[in-house]
Amino acid sequence: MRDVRIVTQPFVPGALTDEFAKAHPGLGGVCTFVGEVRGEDGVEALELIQYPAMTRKGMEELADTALERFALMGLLIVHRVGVMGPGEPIVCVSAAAHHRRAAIDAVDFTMDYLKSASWLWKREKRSDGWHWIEPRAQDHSDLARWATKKL
Amino acid sequence: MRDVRIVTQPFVPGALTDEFAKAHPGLGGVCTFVGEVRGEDGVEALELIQYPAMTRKGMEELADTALERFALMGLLIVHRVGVMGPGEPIVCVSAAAHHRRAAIDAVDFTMDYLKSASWLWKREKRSDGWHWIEPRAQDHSDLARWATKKL
Amino acid sequence: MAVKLVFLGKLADLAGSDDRAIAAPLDWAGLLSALEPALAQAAQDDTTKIALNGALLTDKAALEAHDGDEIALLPPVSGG
Amino acid sequence: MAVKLVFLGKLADLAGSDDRAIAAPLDWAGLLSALEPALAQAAQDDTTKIALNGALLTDKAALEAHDGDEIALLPPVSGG
Repeated sequence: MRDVRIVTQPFVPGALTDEFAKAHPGLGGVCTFVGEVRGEDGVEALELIQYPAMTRKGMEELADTALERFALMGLLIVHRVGVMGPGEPIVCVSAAAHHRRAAIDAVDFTMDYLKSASWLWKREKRSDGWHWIEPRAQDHSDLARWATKKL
Repeated sequence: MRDVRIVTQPFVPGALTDEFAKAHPGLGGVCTFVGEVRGEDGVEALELIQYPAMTRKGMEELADTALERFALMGLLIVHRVGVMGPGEPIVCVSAAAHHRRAAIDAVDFTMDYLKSASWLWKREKRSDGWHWIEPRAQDHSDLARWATKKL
Repeated sequence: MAVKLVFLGKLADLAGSDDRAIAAPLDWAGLLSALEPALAQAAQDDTTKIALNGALLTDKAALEAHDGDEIALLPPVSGG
Repeated sequence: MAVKLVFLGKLADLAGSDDRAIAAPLDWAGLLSALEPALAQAAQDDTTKIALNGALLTDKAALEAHDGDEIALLPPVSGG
């Protein structure tokens, strides 16, 4: 089951992941990653801007790629957009599989692509106002792992 | 925060992981793996037997190792013992970290060790009665990954 | 008879709004001449992608937009 | 004046119970002679570990148990 949601309001990861696990009877394991807004470096708020014509479609294509590449029963991507504060969940990815390695690798893969190749633009609010966030070199090395790694 | 629990009753993973995440303000991400009893191959029930003098202590030592090896803020291990049925969660491991790679790797590492090196003995009930489960060769290759892999 | 231009990320700051309407039909030269110099320069930057109705253009110069189309100017993504 | 023997996994099936009490003090030879032949053979198997009060013995032959001690016979673990 592919379940991709872009949400504009706070979400509770545990409720989503329990529901996702229940939707896959016979599974061996579920791996989940939840990312939250870090409050470090004086960040007061974060804004993620989507482009509705592309953002959700891109995530659905990513989910399809992960479902093809790993032996998954299902993949859940929930991504928050809009303005959010420190401690609030931004993203929740869950992969259900018969075997744990597939579930863990699929989450690792999906997060690397979500964090670096999603059609999302980010800015942070600090005491002196809003600042756009530029792409990080780390993102590119994260993606490079999946081009060469044998799975 | 190290939180190791051996439980004899069913548990709800999402409730545990939401609570665990809340206990670590400032985190960047939480990775979680939940393993469930598979009903395949005609398995009607699974029993995990612990040895109270060693099982919990072994898991606490494993948690300490993971906390030292990865840049974690906290690690939660909840392991069910006793008799359980298909679809019931057996194990839940959550790692909270500032950065996602540490959280994902720590869960991968901890699960490999829990599945192969815990002081637990397992038997499965099929239509013809209970059968003890022998160790799998896969378990040893899982552990070998962590001896050589640079992290 | 208009094309909708959408500005993402910091390009919205540069444009002063998230979107605007300009006259159709529109090709690449027409788009550049319709934009303020700073926006036109940003549009030509290799790191800026152009999408027509949600589909990325592999060759910006091949842009052909008609009435009702939506053109997006996409600066580098900063990740989720 | 007893030592508690604990049998884990399939060794409990072999022993017919999870635990039993035997006379203290007890060394390795004494343990083997106190066990039925099948259990004694299992105890000597390289894959069977012996723990004294929750601590694994690196050398089974060095076993020295006294009144109140607990000896566990641990077959290979099958994982969580």
